[in-house]
Amino acid sequence: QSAAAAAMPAGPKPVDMGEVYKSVIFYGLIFLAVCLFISIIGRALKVYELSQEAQGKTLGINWDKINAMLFAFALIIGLYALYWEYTVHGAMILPAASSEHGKRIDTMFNITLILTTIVMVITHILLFGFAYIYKYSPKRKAYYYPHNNTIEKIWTIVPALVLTILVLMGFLTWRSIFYKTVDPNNKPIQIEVTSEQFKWSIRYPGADGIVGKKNYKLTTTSNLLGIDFTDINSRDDQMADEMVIPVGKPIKLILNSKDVIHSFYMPQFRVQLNTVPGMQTIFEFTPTETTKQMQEKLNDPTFKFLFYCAKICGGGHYNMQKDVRVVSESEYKDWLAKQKPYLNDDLRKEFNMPVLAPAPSVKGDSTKADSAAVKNKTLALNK
Amino acid sequence: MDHKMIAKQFLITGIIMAVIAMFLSILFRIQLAWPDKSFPFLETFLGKWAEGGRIKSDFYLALVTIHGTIMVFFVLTAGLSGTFSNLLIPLQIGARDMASPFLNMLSYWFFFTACSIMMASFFIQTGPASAGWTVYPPLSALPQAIPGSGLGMTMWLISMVLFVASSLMGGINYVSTILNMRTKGMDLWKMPLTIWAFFLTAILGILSFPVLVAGVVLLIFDRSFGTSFYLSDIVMGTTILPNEGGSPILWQHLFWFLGHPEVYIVIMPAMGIASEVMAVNSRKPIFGYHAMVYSLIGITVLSFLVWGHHMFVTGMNPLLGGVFMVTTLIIAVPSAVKTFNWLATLWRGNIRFTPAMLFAIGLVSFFISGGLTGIWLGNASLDITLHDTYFVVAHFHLVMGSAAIFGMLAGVYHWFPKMFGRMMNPKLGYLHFWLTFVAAYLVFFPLHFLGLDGVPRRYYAFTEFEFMKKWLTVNVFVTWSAIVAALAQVAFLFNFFYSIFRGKIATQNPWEANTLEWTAPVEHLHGNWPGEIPTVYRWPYDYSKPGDEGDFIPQTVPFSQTMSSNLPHDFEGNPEAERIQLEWEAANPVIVDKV
Amino acid sequence: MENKQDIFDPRPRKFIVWLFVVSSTIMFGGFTSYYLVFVASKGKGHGLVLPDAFIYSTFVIIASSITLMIASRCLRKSNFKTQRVMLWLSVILAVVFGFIQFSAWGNLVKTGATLVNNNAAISFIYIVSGLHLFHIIAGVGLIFNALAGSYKNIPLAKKEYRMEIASIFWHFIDILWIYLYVFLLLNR
Amino acid sequence: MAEHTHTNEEHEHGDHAGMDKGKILKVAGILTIITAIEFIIALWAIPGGHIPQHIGNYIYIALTLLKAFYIVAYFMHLKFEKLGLQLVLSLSFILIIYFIVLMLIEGHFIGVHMINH
Ligand code: HEA
Ligand code: HEA
Ligand code: CUA
Ligand SMILES: [Cu+2]
Repeated sequence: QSAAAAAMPAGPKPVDMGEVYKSVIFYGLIFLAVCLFISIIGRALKVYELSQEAQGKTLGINWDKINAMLFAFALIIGLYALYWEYTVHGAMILPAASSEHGKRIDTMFNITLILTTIVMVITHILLFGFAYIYKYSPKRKAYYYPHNNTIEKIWTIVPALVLTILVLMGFLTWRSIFYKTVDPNNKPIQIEVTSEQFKWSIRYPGADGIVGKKNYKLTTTSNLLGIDFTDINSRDDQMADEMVIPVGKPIKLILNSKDVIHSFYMPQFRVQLNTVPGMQTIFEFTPTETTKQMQEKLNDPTFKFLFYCAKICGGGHYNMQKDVRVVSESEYKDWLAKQKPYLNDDLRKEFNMPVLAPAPSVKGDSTKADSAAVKNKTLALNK
Repeated sequence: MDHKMIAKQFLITGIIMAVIAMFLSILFRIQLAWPDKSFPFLETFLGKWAEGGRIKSDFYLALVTIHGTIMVFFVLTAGLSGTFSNLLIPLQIGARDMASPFLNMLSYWFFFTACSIMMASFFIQTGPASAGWTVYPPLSALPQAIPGSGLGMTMWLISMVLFVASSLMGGINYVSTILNMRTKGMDLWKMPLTIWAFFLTAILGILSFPVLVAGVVLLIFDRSFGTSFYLSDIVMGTTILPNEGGSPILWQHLFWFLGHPEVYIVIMPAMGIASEVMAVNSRKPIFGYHAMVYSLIGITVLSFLVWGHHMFVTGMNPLLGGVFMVTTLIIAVPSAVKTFNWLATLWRGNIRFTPAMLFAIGLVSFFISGGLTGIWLGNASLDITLHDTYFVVAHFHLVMGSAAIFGMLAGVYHWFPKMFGRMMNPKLGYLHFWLTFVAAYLVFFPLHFLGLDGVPRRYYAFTEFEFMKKWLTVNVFVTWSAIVAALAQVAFLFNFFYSIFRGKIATQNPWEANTLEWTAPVEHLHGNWPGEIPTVYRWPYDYSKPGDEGDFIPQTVPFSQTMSSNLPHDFEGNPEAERIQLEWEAANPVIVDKV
Repeated sequence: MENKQDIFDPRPRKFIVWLFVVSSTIMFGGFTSYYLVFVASKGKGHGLVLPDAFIYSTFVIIASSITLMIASRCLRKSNFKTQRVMLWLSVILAVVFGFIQFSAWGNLVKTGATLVNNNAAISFIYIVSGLHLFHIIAGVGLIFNALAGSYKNIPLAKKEYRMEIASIFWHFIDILWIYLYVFLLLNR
Repeated sequence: MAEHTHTNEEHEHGDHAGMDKGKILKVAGILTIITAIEFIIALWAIPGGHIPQHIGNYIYIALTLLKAFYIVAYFMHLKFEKLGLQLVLSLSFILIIYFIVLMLIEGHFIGVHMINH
């Protein structure tokens, strides 16, 4: 904190010296004092200028010069502050990406950072430099120079070329993220994440590797996600408290929301996609580092991956998080085996299924009965 | 009520709204800096919304929402466009008043009503709208989702419809006036850049605001009548809502189809003002006048093609994401042209640092910094991590909360003598500029790094996440800087209101500028000019023309009176005039020693 | 570009009406683009046979446009009597149009296609026809303005100006309705 | 001294070379030919399987656009208007097409990702 305050040129240090300082009156008085101070300075300047005038020197204080100096000063301090920000605050940002596509994004990030920093520095040197050099002087006349088409063309084309690079690279990166060809030998693991105010539910697909259908009309207190158990793929689905994923395997996130729009945000993996009611949104990524590896790399035993909500969704928006653990393939298998299935005895009853029947039942007449039940249910819910 | 009066009304209402919105930002900044302390004065101000001196989390969002709404719409759209278009369009093109003074007055009163309704929503039971200034449904559509989506949201929507009506009436009036009521000689290529900017801004408004109305009407029906335009498959807790078939993404399309042009609606007048102020105070013609106009036109057209860059990760088709990324990044080209032309205008100028000039230079600086972060966001793959983080907050505060505001302040300092017949105190102006300039950078620059660390925006407190705790000290620093910035505005407010009554009496052309408004008398007349409206002979940027002994030649001076400074280029397409000029030059060879 | 702004010049204000027409068009453009996306996402539109009343109302509004055109023509020939009759006739036709729209909504409701509907395309019909009706109200206002101009003793130029803005706006809402109707027919 | 102001008025397009009879016939001829090709495609090429349905559709759309261009340009006199107006109108036309295409793509995409149709 002191570093932050010390290196910044202006801005009072935060102080906490008890109740007095919190009172409105205290700050009001300080403010009045400052105003008084400023008005005294103002008076003094006025008196000074008047006295100068009285002595016949028509020019009082040369404000043009002062402002020009301030610009020069601002340039130097500003460039230093930029450097300071990049090194100090820049060191506090997210660690390098822990996913395959994230590495590409990071490359893009670095290129953009370098290009924009160059532009930023050059233009500011010119802007403040010109302001300093060409300050007003009664002896000089400005240079009448209304246009020059060659220069104009240069500074249209050069940025256009730079942007072409950015556009092309950005486009390729974007395409590689959202247009993935499925590798039949390395099928992604499906994980469904459902958001609601203000929590997340995670559903693993179970043995069949497919998360089953949902229908919001089936939502009840015992079936909070509205899973449609008439869909055979749903019956072995498992619930989980945290997201555990194996390293190096592609993960396909299937996102959905129950109430309002939320955003599934997992920045260490450079993943973000909104969860939209009534719609499925899909993001695929491959983690490249386990939590343990990250802890060692960052030398921080408390490090953990997280996902949380990034779209305004109500009063609890600021606290909608879940842990993510990236583990080895074998740990993942062990963990998965321990997760409970969604389908429990209550739900079986609700869906008119035999209690404790062997999970993947055969398609056949039972489905018919089930769908009839669903229909009844829907009607009941629709009132 | 003539246009000058309406301009003043817009300005003063805008300033009041700006002060309110600034105050709201300080309130929520306090919450962000000291999330676990209680401040009794908050309870004094906010009553039940801050029981025990701590702002409630729902109400935090209300503060942010109203702060954003007021700043974008009421301060920068109405306050900036409304003030300066009204003041300058008739004066700078040489018209007696707007095309329809009545519509103009109506426009102000609609705006006033919109402001009143927005402010009134603070005093209702469920509080003001709190779904963010973009009011995405379903959050904004369902009163169950957040208290602010009750009556408060209805008032927000009504206020918005009135506001749009006001902007449309204004914009339509501006366009018609500019196209039909220019004085003799004022062809399009002799208009000052301010007028070009207001003109294109108004067109932008006419073409994009109606779409917002369409969107808002559908949202009102979803909220109040139970239709399903934006709603589908919603379960609140365990209550199943009957709506089916709509899509919330469609609201986002309709909203951003306005919302993106809107951000250029707020920056373009500021750019126009900055161009004019920079030319006057550098005592130099604006560099590349035509290029400046074409880049404005380019921005106008492009701004309709990029709305999807706010939706890269909302579940929009990734194909469109690619398209929008390309169009978004192209906008940097006309912006680059503008930036470099401003720099070239300063080059070898003879710069007078009036407060207006300082703010114009500040605008360029902020526009570059903020625009460059726009390039990051425009890159769809980077936006995956940056979307809805503080990086976005930093971006738009630099480019809108600072650059556009600075344009507005530059305009106020520059045209204050025209509005009130008195001068503002320049020294307080310097103080105001330097404090605001430094403090605004200190407020908004560090926020980029919060965003790069994955800190989302619209978070009530950063206490629930371990990794965010390291930013707490930065937040304290930012809040203090914001308080300094806000206090710096006191210098402005004092200066403004004091100078209205007690400032130094202004001369007719205090900045020695060329444009037409400075040929009108200082005291306001109905109809602007006592006799005939002056005729215009030249472009507005003949500053420091070689061969002329002064350093400015107003637009109303005919070429026949400035033979020594005329350039061959001035006579293109007028052989008769060229012949006379050549004859004169042959007769006076000494004076004709031009660069 | 004359400096004769001190005498009455209708051009800038007529231009204002045109710009209103543009912005109104854009608003309906916004609505119809919502509809297009919605239909593309469902693969189906409102799926209704639109009530016949809409056909009648289309004829009524075309008729009112014609009466208004005649009114303009009469004004140019300084035949104020017929102009007034025609203007009143237009107002009556406008009211009839309104009634038919209401009855069309009644018919829709009877067939079960109510405003509150899980097919937003059906709700859409009410929204656009309703907002169009708002425009009709504004248009009637302008016609009354022209009527007042016709009765009042004001310069001919002003009478013509009032008549002209009423016509511009009225023909616009006429065309707008035809556009909406055809749009709804085509995008079932 | 004579007051010489210079105004950069656009050089007026002399006389608006309108449409003479020959030109009308020529344009009408072109339109007829295009229509004939369209008929051939619709009645013979597609049903006969000489070109696949979707390619046929695209050709059809392209030809219709061409036809629209001729009508707007010659019969509605756009060809003889000021360059500015031509640009503005063509630009708006292109933009509208851009929107419709984008919106249809997006609509279809949303449809595919809706959970309950
Ligand atoms: C005045 C307002 C204003 C202006 C002018 C801009 C300008 C730009 N904006 Fe910004 N923007 C906002 C206001 C504005 N924006 C607001 C309010 C939001 C958030 C809304 C919300 O969600 O609440 C937003 C959000 C926003 C997003 C969405 C972020 C997200 O939510 O994820 C994006 C993404 O593309 C973006 C991009 C851009 C770009 C590319 C520009 C460009 O126009 C910038 C161009 C300028 C330059 C590039 C600098 C000058 C150029 C040079 C010096 C030349 C050399 C440069 C290069 C070669 C690179 N903006
Ligand atoms: C013009 C626009 C504008 C301006 C000036 C500001 C000014 C400020 N803003 Fe604001 N802000 C927005 C537009 C703006 N903001 C928007 C659109 C949002 C998004 C809302 C949402 O999420 O829905 C937002 C959100 C937002 C957030 C994010 C909240 C969150 O996501 O949780 C924060 C946090 O710090 C913040 C802080 C500030 C501060 C400290 C100031 C200032 O106090 C800084 C200090 C003051 C100045 C630098 C000068 C101000 C001068 C004037 C206002 C001039 C008045 C003069 C005349 C009228 C002539 N703002
Ligand atoms: Cu959930 Cu924000
Ligand atoms: Cu944008």
